Amino acid sequence: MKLLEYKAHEVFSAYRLPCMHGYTASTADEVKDLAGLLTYPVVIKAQVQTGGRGKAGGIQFAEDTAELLTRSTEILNMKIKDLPVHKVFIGQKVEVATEMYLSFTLDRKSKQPVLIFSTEGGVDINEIAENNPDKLAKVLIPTGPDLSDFVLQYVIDKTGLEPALQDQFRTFCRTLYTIFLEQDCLLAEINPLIVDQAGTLMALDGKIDIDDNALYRHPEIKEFRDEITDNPLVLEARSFDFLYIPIQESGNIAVISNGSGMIMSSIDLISKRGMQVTCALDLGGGATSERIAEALCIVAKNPRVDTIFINIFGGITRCDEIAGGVKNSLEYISQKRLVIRLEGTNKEIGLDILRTISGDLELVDGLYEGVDALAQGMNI
Amino acid sequence: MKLLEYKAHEVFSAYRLPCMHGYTASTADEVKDLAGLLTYPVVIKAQVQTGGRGKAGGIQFAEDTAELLTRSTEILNMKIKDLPVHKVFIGQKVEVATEMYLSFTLDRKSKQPVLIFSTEGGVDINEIAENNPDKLAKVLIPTGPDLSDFVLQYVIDKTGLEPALQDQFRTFCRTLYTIFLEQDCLLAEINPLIVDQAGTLMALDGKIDIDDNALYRHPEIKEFRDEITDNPLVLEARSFDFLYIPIQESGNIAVISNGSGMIMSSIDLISKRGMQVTCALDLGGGATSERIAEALCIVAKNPRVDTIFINIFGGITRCDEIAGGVKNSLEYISQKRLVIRLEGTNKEIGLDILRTISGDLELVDGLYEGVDALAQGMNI
Amino acid sequence: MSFFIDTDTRLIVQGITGREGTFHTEQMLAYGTQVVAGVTPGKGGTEVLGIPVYNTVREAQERHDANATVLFVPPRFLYGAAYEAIMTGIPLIMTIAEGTPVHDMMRLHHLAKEQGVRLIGPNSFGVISPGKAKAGFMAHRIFAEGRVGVMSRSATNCYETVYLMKRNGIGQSTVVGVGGDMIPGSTFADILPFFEADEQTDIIVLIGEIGGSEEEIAAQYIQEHITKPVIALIAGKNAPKDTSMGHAGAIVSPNGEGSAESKETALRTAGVHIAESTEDILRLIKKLL
Amino acid sequence: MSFFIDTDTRLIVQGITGREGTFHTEQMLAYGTQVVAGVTPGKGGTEVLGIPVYNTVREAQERHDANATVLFVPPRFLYGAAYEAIMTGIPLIMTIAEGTPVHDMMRLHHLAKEQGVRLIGPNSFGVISPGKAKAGFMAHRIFAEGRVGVMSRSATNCYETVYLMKRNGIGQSTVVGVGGDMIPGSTFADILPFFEADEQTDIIVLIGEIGGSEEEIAAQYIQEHITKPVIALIAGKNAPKDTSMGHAGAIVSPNGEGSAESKETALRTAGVHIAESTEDILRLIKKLL
Repeated sequence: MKLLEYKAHEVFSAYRLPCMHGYTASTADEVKDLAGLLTYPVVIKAQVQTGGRGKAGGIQFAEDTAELLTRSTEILNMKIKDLPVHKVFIGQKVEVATEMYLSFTLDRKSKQPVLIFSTEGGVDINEIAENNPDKLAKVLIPTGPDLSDFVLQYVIDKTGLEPALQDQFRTFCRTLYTIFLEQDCLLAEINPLIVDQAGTLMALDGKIDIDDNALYRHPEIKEFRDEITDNPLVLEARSFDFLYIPIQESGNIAVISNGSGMIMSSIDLISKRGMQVTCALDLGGGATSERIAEALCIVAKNPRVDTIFINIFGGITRCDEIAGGVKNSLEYISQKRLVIRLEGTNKEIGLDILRTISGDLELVDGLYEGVDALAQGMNI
Repeated sequence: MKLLEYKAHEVFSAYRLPCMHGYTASTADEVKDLAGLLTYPVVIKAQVQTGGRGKAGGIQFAEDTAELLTRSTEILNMKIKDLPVHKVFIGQKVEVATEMYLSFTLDRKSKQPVLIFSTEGGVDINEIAENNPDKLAKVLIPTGPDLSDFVLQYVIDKTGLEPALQDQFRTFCRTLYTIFLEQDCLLAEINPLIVDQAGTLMALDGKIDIDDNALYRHPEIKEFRDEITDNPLVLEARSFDFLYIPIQESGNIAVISNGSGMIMSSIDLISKRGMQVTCALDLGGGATSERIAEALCIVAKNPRVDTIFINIFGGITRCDEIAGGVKNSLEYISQKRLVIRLEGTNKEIGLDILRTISGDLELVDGLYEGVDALAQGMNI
Repeated sequence: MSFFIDTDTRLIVQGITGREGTFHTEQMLAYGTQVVAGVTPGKGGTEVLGIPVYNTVREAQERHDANATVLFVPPRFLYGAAYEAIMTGIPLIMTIAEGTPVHDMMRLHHLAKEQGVRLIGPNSFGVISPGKAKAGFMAHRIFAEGRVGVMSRSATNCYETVYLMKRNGIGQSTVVGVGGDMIPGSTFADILPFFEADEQTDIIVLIGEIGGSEEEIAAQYIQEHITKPVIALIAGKNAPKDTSMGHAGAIVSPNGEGSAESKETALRTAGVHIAESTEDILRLIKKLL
Repeated sequence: MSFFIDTDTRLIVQGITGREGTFHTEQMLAYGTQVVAGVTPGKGGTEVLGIPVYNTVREAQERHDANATVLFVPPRFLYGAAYEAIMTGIPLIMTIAEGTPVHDMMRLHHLAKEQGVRLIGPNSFGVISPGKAKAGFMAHRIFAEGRVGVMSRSATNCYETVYLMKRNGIGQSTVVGVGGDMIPGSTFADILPFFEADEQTDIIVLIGEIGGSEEEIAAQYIQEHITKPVIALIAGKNAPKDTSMGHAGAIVSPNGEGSAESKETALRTAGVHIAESTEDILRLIKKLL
């Protein structure tokens, strides 16, 4: 779960990590209410789950209340990379002396946390790695609760961080590492990490990505989960414990399956035949006919979907429950073409149920055959 | 460093582990001063660094002050296994319902701490292991600061510890394990661990052995180190950073060498030839002539020593410094026979110095030859 | 003798008293697996399906000379249960749960290495040596005994593959569910040497997917150490970037790390036969047999 | 190619700016060892004997492609320095200090196993492959190049032995100071496979002593895996019980655990030639050559 910037600042604050303080607002009226609390000049930042905000005009400054209102309204009416801006974060503008980069992330190769620091910042870390490798240090961290002195000393020596900043930097790193561990982060990034005119380090922007599987340990964060999701079908699916995955905006096929691997395989085969999947839904294991009917209704609500491919290899999931789900949802999905492949537990019972249904169900035997049928139906 | 019992109880108290509370006294007068502080009946326990105190009469009870004085004086005048009793520990007598055993020690094989618990106690743990293996659980502990639930649950299930005691037992174990780790213990043993009439667990006796190499981390304990050493030569050697090791009471040879292995090899060879070493002194590496002279004087003070065998294989230790040390201490050790073997750094310079000395030095070339010379001198 | 589980495997089921634990214990017993004990803290002294239940893994292990354990415990209890099994020194530990926090797995992965025990999963169907024994929740009737070794991050892709094989008269030596999480207890490269040494295995099938770099690491190991033919399928070629495809581990990072192309290229360079689909795996096996 | 250190060893000296560190660096250089860098926190950027000093092991390792480190640091700093070396992944770490707390070594021993690096010592003279390179404080002139491998808990007994050998025209392949502490980084059994595989080693000499059970564990390993002849000396047969003989590890417990008899019996059963003294080691070598 990727936190919005303002939420990341809240986490930083809770750990007393120097960062931007400010207020959020979702409407022009809310901005008005804040006016009295602010010290000008201020910065207004769009709260969206994507990078490149600055270039898109999502970060602006204001010298007074009038300008604040104009700029905020402007931003709140924006879309950035197709994402509507629901919220702005407003705080005092900071005079930046230097921009740096700091992050902790998980290295999947070594299965250890990795610290990345650069005395260059404000741009994408891959750009820094390419253009200024000398100013960047990347170091694996021994698993354990503490960040050893020698790890930080190496980073300091490698990047040549100026002596006056080193003590602050050490504390900063230790705090961010504690956040990384305690909050179950996949990523805890500060970019830019700035030095202000007074020589103080501060997080001017923050990205925190928290492991979805660990959200049960962070209920105070979990409740903000839906805030960052704009797709109503994703939310609806989540409420039934399904995973709805948007694939290609331009596609017309929905894939429903009972496992991540099978979904990927289905998409791969369909794409290989020149067709396009627009969304997929993972039922997980052991879904009942009632829940399967809900799943069908959810994908059917996507106006781009004209074809639904149900591909089931049932183990815990029973084919008769799948068939029952199709039957129960028929009136809601009747406008869609249905290609169904059932394999595994209670396959024959499931097929028998489906055969009793009047309508144009296409029953196929095998994944490959299913994709073939899809292609034939589209004259591909 | 093996703490005396009363000191172990002090450590337990500091960690709020239920244990015997009491007072120590070194003289009859000190016992008299305590009389008013006590609740009778009391137990009086000899504070000596050896087991089998009880059988030797080193633990006695008193119903009133008169009896306390008689018994205490008796114990303070005792020797237990040749060790004089310098101190008694006096505390309220506890009515014991059950005696059990608990210890944490270091398993050298697996390099892990090991927990040993038995619902039988009060006797030697090896006896329990032999006679009542069903009542004993021994379990290696994963290295780390915490004692996992499953480790304790296993111990409880294995020994069948009664349910009413289990919660107390868990806390007790966790506290003792913390002591084991934080105090750098080689052994932290409670025997007996008792259940009193009220059903409360309590340490009635305690043995704590602290790693000598870690004493720098425990200055408050280190200062009691000399208290437990009765041999004045050990203390004198220690003040010069030498290790003086008493070997056989009945021997007449002292071995001086510059390393543990060489000392053991020398004793082995000498013993094999039917002679007896009474003490050994390890110079360590790089001793100067002044310090070597001190070492010679120390062993010469042992009245049983009539022969000193100096066996040096010099690396960091220089043979000329050894020779200088012999020369400087000659007047103090003139009553003793001296067999000297020098090898290694500056061997020839050392031998030249020794050859200038008037007196009956026997210079030999090699360890084996040295032992030969010792034997010949004793007509063996 | 199969290398992970076999007829002489003496299996503990941790979480045996739970709904899933009981159900799959019954299935494993039906398949002939020697389930010797169950463990559920607080339920020691009871029985499930005639199998004695203990409070601790150590007691179960000591009393029944157990040499493997499978964990049917919810993800939030996985860390504790696996930690206990690792520290008790059970040589083979198979974890099933989907949804284990990645920081927990990070610690367990290193701990298992330190203690020299084999940890499989989580988010895995388990391990099966068809015709001999199984530990996990796989539908065993779709497997068949034979000479092809299979390891897979995905359960469904694996099922599809082995069932296709079975219907074509081709069986498996051992099938290992590596699991779909970001950090598996054992990686493809960890398991490859066992297939290489296994006398029953003639061909190795690796079913990978996007995300991480285990397939690239496996490719290097294959190049240097594996003499048997290897077939690989990488699922997720057409998955969008920066989007989890259901498996926590199946995600291509925004900068393209973990892409199917990178994996296929590495494997191809190592001499691995790349399959385009599960059907294609079957075709390649037939060609190589 | 010697297995631990050799002419291609690129050595870091941790604690190079200390008195002992500097002195022995000079000695190691004189012997031909490639000392490529020193490490002393806070002294980064300086030089010792023309060798650059860094604040961290990682920087030293990265800049000089180092593959081994020897630690001349006082016992109370050993844990931190060895932890850094282990976590930086230096494959060979030799520790010298006498007097390291045993709880520190307990943690380091397991950590090194977890990280897959080799830790030698502490309370050790180091490692020498005569004629090639040395890392440690041994007086190298008493060693000679040859075909006998030696490992020893005691420095002095080892010196006595190799010098006797040298004067009799017999040299050593590699000599390893296992160290005299209760918990060594590497045990006899850990090192045996290297001697077995080493083409330069014809005979293995094991110099043990009372205390612990590493000799018994080695005996079992020898019985199962070692084909080369092994000679063993156990020092301390006549040491009193429950008394440390100087080495922290050389202590027979009150119940007799760690006795020389137990060790000699185990070794003899494993087919090891038992020497009564250092002279006797020489006699046995001559017989076996």
